[in-house]
Amino acid sequence: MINETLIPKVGVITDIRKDTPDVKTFRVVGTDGKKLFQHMPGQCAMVSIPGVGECMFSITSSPTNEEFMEFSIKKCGCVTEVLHALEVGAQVTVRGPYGKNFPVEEDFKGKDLLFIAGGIGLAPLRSVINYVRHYRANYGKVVIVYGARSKDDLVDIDEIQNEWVNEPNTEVYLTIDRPQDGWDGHVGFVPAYVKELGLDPNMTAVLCGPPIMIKFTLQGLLELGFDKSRVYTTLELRMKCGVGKCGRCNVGDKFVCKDGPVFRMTELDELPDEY
Amino acid sequence: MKDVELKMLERAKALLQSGEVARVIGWKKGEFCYDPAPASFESVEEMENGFVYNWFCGANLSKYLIQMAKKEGKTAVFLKPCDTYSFNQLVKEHRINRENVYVIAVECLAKLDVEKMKAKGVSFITDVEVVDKDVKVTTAYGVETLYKPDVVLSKCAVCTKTHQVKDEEIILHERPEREVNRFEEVEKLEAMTEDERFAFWREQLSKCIRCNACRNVCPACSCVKCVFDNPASGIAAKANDDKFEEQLFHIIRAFHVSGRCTDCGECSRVCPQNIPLHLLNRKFIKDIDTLYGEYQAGEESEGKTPLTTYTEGDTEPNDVFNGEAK
Amino acid sequence: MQEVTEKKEFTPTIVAFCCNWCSYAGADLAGSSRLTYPANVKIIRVPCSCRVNPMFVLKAFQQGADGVILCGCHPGDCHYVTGNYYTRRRMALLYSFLNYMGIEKERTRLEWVSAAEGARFSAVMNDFVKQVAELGENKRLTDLRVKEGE
Amino acid sequence: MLKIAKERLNELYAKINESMGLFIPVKKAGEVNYAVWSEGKEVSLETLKTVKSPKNMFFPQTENMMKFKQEGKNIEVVDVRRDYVEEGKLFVLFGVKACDYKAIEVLDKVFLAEPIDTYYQNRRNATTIVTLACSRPEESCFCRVFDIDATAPQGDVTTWLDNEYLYWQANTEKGEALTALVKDLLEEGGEKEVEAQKEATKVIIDKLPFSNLDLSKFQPENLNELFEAKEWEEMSEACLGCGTCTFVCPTCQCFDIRDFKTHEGVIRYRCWDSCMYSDFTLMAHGNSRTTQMQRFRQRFMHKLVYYPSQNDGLYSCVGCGRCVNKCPQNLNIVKVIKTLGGKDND
Repeated sequence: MINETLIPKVGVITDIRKDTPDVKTFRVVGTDGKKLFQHMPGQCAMVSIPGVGECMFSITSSPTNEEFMEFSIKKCGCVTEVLHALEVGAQVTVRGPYGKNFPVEEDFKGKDLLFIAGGIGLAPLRSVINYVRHYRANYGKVVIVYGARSKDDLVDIDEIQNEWVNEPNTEVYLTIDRPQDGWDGHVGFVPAYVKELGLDPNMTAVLCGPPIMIKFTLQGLLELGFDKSRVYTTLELRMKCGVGKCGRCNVGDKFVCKDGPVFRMTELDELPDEY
Repeated sequence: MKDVELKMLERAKALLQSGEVARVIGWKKGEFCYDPAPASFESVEEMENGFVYNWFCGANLSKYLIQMAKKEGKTAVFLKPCDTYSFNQLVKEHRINRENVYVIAVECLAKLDVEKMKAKGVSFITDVEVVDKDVKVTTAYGVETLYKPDVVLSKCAVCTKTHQVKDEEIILHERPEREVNRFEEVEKLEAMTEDERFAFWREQLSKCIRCNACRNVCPACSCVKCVFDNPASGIAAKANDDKFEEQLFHIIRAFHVSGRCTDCGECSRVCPQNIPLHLLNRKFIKDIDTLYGEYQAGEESEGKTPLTTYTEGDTEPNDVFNGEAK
Repeated sequence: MQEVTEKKEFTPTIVAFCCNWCSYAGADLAGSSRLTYPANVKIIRVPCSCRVNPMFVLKAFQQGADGVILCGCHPGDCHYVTGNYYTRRRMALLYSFLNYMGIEKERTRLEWVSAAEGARFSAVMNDFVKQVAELGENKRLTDLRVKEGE
Repeated sequence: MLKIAKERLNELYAKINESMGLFIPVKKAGEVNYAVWSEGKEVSLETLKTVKSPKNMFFPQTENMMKFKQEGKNIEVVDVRRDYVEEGKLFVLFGVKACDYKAIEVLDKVFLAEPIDTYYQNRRNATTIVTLACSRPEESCFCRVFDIDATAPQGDVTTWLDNEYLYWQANTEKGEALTALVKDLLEEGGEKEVEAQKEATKVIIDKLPFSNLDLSKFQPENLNELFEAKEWEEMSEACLGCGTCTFVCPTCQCFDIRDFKTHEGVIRYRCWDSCMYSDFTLMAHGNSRTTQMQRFRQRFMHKLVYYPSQNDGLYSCVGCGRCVNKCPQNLNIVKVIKTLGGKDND
């Protein structure tokens, strides 16, 4: 009998990193110690704890990492609550990869790239940023704008401050919503910061974060002269099957699990406003 | 029936025109003569274009008031005798603000069940006319006459209800007085052996497709979040994966509405598999009547229900089987 | 003959919901007085018999109980003054209703057991277990999935 | 053309049942649904519409997908799928009407698209479908709108029923194999009777009130215009948010995946779900459809616009009319088509 995508593989959690008060990054490998499956930046996987439930998460680690996969997960529902209570060595089930990836090998190639993330929105972007770093010569200038509620809510701050900022031809801008002791960086919301920075509108932009942030940041980008056809974002809806059959994440003629989660802004314009 | 409809239309239009009410809840014409749908009307034009009151207006409109009566302005509603009990019960449970509603009590000489008519073999119905106890059905295959008591909704078959609340009434034909025992079917089941009863319910409930129509239509099921939709309850489910879940759903639902169920019969009317769900609720009603004194939910819009009160000399649960509830 | 032996071997699973203030103390007293009751009675302590939602009773059956018994303070003695009066009405209706659905009436019971009635607790449990054992396994109100693989 | 006398149908069922599982409309507690045939069951081929559609046979309302055994921290995934063809366990689905047969085609496009749903495929491959032509369509039928010929359904075998005979015509290899199995019970003849029945039924279909619904407006290019239509509010006003329409619908295919804890481990099963339910799109941090209007709109937009634009214009409605008959408050797809469909609907 042919393989059934709905039947998951067993994964072992080999490392848990506490990024922020409510975000943990889980490192997962197969029971044989090897990476469970290959993926591309932006793709997702279904992680489940049998008896609790199954949820779609974006794969945070870069495909170029041959050893393991990582998921940065925010505690906000039934499944994530139980996930956060797990310890290293615990087993979960994983199936995937699902969805369309960022066009890193097509549209992104040779371009200057702008990554804008808010809060946990960094999770899907980390995968693509690290992919770009790995094949650095294929891409132009990289600008990263990342904001969170406070400095404690910045996910992966170590990697950003120790590695990303040192990359050649790369600019990193961090911001937090409100002033805070021990923070001497920029303070303010991402959309305003983006406008302040006066970014080059010829860059290809990737946006990820809460819907309200995406809405206003996009407005800002358009004001700066960005073209919608070169702005990408990711959508998130309730999913169960991951392969466009259960009907849950259907918006217009698209299924977010299958046709997304990565969408070009011009594609979103054609969809009914229901996401 | 046409005369009643015209009178209703006239009154509703007057109320809308005078600005006394902002909207009227009634029934709207469907595709056939037998499928009117509940609807709200906000203007005279809307009323003239679509309003209908006929032999098939069985739907209980009281539950819609939970949402509608929250809107700006007063809402007028047409309530049949059985619907007024649900209305009172909802007022009692603070789901509806009585002051926001203008109740027009309308006559009802029983409503017809098109599924029962179709089960008698008529199909491709183009017209239905009722004269006394004859239901004359015109179909593309010919004309047939059915006996009305055979094809009324099950809730109407044993109805002796009268309007419990009204701001005005539209009653052009008096309903003849009659003696019926609404517990007859329950008694039949009680007279069976345990095995027979189990087999009866097993067969009926095995048809359940868990569409939740009975729950969603039920005026007593007015919880904002139902226990069956709440993952934390441990019994949330979308389908009956096991026969146990069929039983569980209906037992819990019947229990949750016990003492509050007005026997409006909507559950049985809407069931796509025609499970006689009213027989579940009626058992509770009958037991309450026998054990704690006659009680009809919805007769009043305040006071306690049998399950929120007690007396010191209540029957012991173990004694219920010794014939006291039967 | 063989049938009879099989029946005798059946030990029913009994769930007993016991009110914290009377019946649970009664069970304690039974224990400390060395009065025995069968080990297959699983006691679930509840703050008041009134805490027992009808759903608990059904859940117990779902999870494999063959009989469910509810024990509370004697009417008039409720720690919360009136809780058990409500219990009495609720369970009277529930038990009657379950029987109406064809569930054997011997599978459900309600008893009032005070903290001083250790002997009575033991007697009640022994009697109920015997009653359910005679009836056999609960097949009418149980979830087959739960028992899968057993 | 072959035929078998009506009173010998039980012999036919018994013969099929000797070597294959037989699913057929059976009356139970007053309602007719597809069920496993066995001697003594009350078969009702005459019933125009079973309450549930035969989709239940390929896509059951609940279906166990896998089991998990847990020991300490270890999880073992147990595949519980069955390849019926390999096991030699075959089925016959008997008496499928033209609309329901078309609905299976609609489901195929979902479940047999890559990645193939093997649960569905295993059942589908193991089943021979015997269709039955309609001879007494009723007012809620509108299959002709979707170019379905109720008088000559496709399928592995097509049958026609009149007062005396069941007429039999094999269309495919599977159908031929089934015919070979029961050939001793069949006799030659019936062409004339079948032709006469087809003609007579077509006359009725012409007269059906919904036979000429205009779907011209439901085109992918009108997606956003239809989505924004102000009429949705009014059309959905009486909607109870129950799942009746979705569960009786032969093409609705949304499902939920859930876990159930047993004494031994966990069963993961899937079950039908309904986009009409308030928690269908509920996530931990929000719900993309918060009103019943949005959920109502989703169901009909999916059937009439979204699905066709994904599947070369094939509508995800087959005009069976079950929702017309079963909606507790008499809302249905016909009202939507009439309101939004096109100018020829008046």
